[in-house]
Amino acid sequence: MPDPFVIDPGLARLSARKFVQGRGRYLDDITLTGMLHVCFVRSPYAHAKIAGIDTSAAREVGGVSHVITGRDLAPVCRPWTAQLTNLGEMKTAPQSALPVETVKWQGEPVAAVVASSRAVAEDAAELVEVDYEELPAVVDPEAALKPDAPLVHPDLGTNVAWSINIDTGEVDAALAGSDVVIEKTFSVDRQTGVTLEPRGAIADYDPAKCYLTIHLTSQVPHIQRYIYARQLGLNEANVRIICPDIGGGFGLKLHVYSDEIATAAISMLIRRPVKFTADRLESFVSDIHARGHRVSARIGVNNDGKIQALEVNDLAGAGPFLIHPRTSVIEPLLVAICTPLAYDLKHYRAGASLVYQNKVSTGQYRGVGMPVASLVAEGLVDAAARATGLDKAEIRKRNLFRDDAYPVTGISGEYLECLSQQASLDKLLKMMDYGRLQEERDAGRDKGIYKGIGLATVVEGTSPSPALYAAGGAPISSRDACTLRLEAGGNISCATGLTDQGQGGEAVVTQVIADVIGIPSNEINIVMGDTATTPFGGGTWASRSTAIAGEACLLAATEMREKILEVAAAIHEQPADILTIRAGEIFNLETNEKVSSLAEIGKTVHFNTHTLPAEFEPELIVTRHYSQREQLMVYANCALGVSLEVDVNTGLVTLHKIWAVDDCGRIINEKLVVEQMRGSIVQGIGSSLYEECIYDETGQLLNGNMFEYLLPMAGEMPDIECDHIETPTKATQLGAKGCGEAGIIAVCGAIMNGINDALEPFGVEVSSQPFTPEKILRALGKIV
Amino acid sequence: MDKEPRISISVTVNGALVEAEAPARESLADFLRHRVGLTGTHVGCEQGICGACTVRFDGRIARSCLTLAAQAHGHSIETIEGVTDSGEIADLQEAFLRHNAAQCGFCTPGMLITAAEFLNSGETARRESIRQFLSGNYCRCTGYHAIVDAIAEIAGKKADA
Amino acid sequence: MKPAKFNYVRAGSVDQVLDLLEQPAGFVKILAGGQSLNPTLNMRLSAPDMLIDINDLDELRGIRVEEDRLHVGALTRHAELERSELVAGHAPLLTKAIQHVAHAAVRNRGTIGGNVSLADPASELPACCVALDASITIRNKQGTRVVRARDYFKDLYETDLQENDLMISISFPLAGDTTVCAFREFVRRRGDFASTGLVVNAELVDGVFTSFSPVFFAVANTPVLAAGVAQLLVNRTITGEVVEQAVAAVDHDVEITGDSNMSEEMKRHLAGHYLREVIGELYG
Amino acid sequence: MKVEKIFTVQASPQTVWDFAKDPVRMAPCIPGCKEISVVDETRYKARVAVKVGPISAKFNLDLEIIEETPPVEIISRTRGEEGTRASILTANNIVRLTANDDGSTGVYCSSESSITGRLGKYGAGMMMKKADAIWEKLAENVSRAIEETS
Repeated sequence: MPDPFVIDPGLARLSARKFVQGRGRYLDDITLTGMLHVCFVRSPYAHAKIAGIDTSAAREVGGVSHVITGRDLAPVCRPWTAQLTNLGEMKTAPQSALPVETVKWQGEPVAAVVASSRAVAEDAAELVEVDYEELPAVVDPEAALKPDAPLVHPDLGTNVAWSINIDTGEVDAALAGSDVVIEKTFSVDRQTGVTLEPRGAIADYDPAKCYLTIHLTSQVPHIQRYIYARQLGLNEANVRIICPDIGGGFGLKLHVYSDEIATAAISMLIRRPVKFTADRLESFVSDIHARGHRVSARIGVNNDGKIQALEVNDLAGAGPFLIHPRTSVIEPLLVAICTPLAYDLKHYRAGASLVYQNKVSTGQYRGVGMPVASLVAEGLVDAAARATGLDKAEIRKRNLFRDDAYPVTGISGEYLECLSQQASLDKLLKMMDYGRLQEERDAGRDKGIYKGIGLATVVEGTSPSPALYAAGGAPISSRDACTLRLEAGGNISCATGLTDQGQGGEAVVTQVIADVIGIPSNEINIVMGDTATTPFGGGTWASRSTAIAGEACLLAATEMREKILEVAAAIHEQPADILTIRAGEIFNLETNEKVSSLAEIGKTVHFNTHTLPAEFEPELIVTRHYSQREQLMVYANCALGVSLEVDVNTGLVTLHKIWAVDDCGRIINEKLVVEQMRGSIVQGIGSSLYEECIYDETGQLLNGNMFEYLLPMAGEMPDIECDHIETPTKATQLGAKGCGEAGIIAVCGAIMNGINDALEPFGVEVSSQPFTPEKILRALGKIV
Repeated sequence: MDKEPRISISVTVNGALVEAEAPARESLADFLRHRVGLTGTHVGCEQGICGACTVRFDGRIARSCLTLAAQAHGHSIETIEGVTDSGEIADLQEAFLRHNAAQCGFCTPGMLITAAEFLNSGETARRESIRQFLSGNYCRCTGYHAIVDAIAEIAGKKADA
Repeated sequence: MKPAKFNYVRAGSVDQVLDLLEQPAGFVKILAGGQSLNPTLNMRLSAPDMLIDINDLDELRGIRVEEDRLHVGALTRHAELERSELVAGHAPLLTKAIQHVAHAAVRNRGTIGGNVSLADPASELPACCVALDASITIRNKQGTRVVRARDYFKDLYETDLQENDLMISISFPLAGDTTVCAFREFVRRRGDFASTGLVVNAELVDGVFTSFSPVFFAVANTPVLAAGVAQLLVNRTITGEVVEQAVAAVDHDVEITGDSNMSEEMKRHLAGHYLREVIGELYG
Repeated sequence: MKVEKIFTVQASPQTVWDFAKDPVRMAPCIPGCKEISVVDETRYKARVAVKVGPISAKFNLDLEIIEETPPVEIISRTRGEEGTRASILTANNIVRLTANDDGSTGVYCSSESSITGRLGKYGAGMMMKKADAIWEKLAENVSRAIEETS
């Protein structure tokens, strides 16, 4: 390992060059010879029995090759059941690629038309006559719990999929002994991820070789290959998953989707390459949704601002199936675990329940439960500040763990190894010029200008260990891998299990390898996203790329460096421990003379082995795996501040500026970290102010299109200033923690707090996300 | 209507004449992507909202998902491939790279073509006016900040020149 | 999301369009900018048998002043209106409003005729036409007629246009030295369709409104000229009390209905708020 | 969405009842109705086209009479698919007739309807606004038709 360990921080993301030239290659850009197009017929009902399907008219349409129903696919694709045995009892039901008996959400694929073009397939799909017998739908989570509620899965005998209770300390006594107890309810509406590129799959089954190649918009190719092979009855080695460039993932592209696996099964059935690309209307009713929580909570606080006890109860909706293979329970689980995570307190109780509904399944979307946990915690802390008359920054300082307290075990059992919450908050307040903002806010109030300052201090779980999923039996790899090969020309080929949906993982691993080996970054090529050419790895999820795959690359590069020096030592008959590599050339550290170069090593090893000592057969290929097993997750932290203004006549919120200080451990590439922060903050602004999946009482999604589902646009977004504190994790040599989710976790609570700060002169508050103008005007009593 | 109505289209794409026959219902976006093979124009919503399919139509930006291929007959279309090859937006592309303004890259071609129109519009390059002009081009990955930085840098250079 | 099949005709003359409209081959739609029509085609909410593309008809284009009116061809694109000095000088309300219509790429293609033909109740330009007392020239095989915008908007997406009609142009009275105007709309994001809006064109002579045309939009099935409000403000000294009377009169003038974007109560609240603001802005 | 209409027809309840039960006379009164056919005593089929701005939809409707008390009340259910089969309309309707002292009939109609599928998303708002107008027009047409023939 070179000393000091410096990783070129200014390195531009080499792979982005193709994107600015329009040379990215996304799924829908790929056309295979003989390829047909699949269009799914989707259920217009949230819950209905399929009494019959008449495909005869659709089959008559010119250009249509097949019309396929659930009965056709059943022999090809086995149903799957999502289950984690390590998180308590889950009541769960099998899901099929295409259902045979009942549809359970509006948008569920019911039949597939295969045709010469998407347009023709759509023509024919309109002619598929499905005879539905409508069943009562379970829509609202509270209604799902009623004794007479219809059941989403009658076989399970209940709509409750899972629940958990945590009870530490003496919550009742601590609340009773608190100077102030505040009770609040929060609601967080359902939203969805809206990757700009819709999901899709191109499946190509070769019956001669029993070999299935699938181009898939997925963040996790190796995991998908295992599941696809299992469900389709193939050997894993006979399935190849290729993830091309992916137009945004955010967790949405982690899951097994029935339309995608149906596409693979259809290719096996009809023995032709087939393409399915979801259109935007399909995305809204088939991509996972997230959030959808109702939380009631209590906080007990003393007059000195010290939090005595916290209690939360979360009710969340799962949709009709726990999403495979991760299940939908992680959202409410993380609400229960993470709500108190940032704060030093002794008494905590949490309950969380997940119920089935006839709506799109919920699943892991950026932040997973933590934005909800943080909204609740930060809302309660601000309420406690109001009740005790303390400043909102001060009350946090009094309750956050001290920076020298680590390692500590948080109240919900999490091992927190090394965070910098106090230092981050201090840095944030300086960046914001907190005092000046307060003065401006106070001065504005007299003139009818209602500014607000919102703070949030959060802890972000990143880089999970196998204990989270795999221990529960799910085929989810927490490992990642790096294979390095020295080529004859002296450059390095790297293959990794990581995938890149835009985060810049490719640049990060390039930097690590370049730095460790001592080779210019433009002499390294990275291959990822193809199960046939990359070593088994978990892919991209839960802010793990840099921490896990980065560490695997570091380990592989370290060994590769040693091997190269061993060869150099053998050729030039010098001891390896006095040699080093700088910019692709090998130097003697004592004489500072150039001894050799990677080009010479490559040429010697691959062509001129006759020049090497007789017994010496060097292997200049290295594979190293790494999995984080020390902690359930590697925790990072972030302090975030918002300055905003509420127009009390229109209810519109204008965001003036956002500041964030995060600690994601060692920073490899600051530009990537900053834009990850900003991107996740803007997605959080979407959650806060705009995004909601609006359903009617029959389970119809009313705003499932780009006109009516509002996303953040450039015009309303503020400038976002980011800074960092670097506290490397001791779990790895690299010292990096995840950084992609802190923004979305922190900003939702900060915006709510900022709005409530602005509304303070009126003595009203909002706690139902998204914080729409209409909700704000109702809180103000301007409309009733 | 049993038979697919088709129409002959003669259109200049990135300076070269393209003559093709396409279904009357085919959008310009699908025509460019799947008939001409220029896949740098992306389709994100087919509703005219996301801006990923933005191209130049007779020199001005337009949504190719809300334009029929038939409407382009006799007109001039420029795509990201064209403005890349001509070098016209090279400085903007480099600025996007420097500022890490492209993440997944799906919005990037539409964003760049829109940004180029902003730079040609003569509007003052305040951050707010850049942001307003970019409204109508969704980016789901960046926080828009780096994109604004990149455009502001080039606008500043143009103003100085 | 691909359109259903349709026949496509690229029209070479207005007469050809009128002929085609006389002998309809099923459900026929005129394609101008396509910025509203094409999304509905893509979503198959609309499946016409034939599209008549009028984009080549240069005679429908152009902005000119003639006989004391500003004439705007139906095929004039929003971006042309936005940049037109004639429009800025003679119908400043249009210049103000047009910047709020969608985004640059849409304004480059969308046309005033297409917009006013569709008559979306949340759209800005129809409201401006009513406020400015525009006249709409419509032609069919039988002849040409001119309809006042104030009589043209009939109901939700229903206008005076019949199936065999083609909109030719829209004309506006010229603004004078005393003309003042204001624009307000509620959008959560710039460029979105309004959820409540108000445009006003007025004459302010020596501190007195000699005319005042407030048109609310996105609150009812059509843009609504609030005549009662106008009456309260014209030729009066504007006091706080008068303003509140005017605000109270909105309810009487406009039958506000809620929609999927916004409740009736909030629309009513905003309508009043914007009227107060606009009077303040114009009256100074 | 629920639409309610109350109107008066200058004819006796029996006259109104007979009119309402006669598909041949009712059809022209329903805006956009292309055809009504009788399946049996309680079931009818209708083809109705609705145009709202950019949207055009053709519904194939099944109307079933659930309960009737001549000449006072009809409770019916409408269910149908949009012509392209991507959307489904359902409506529960009540029509109630009351005899007025002056010999005219007070008619109360209510219809609770929903649209699912593609129109239920982007187009529902527009279609629902249109529903009110359709009922208004229907009421007007029925009154006029009865009064002209009686």
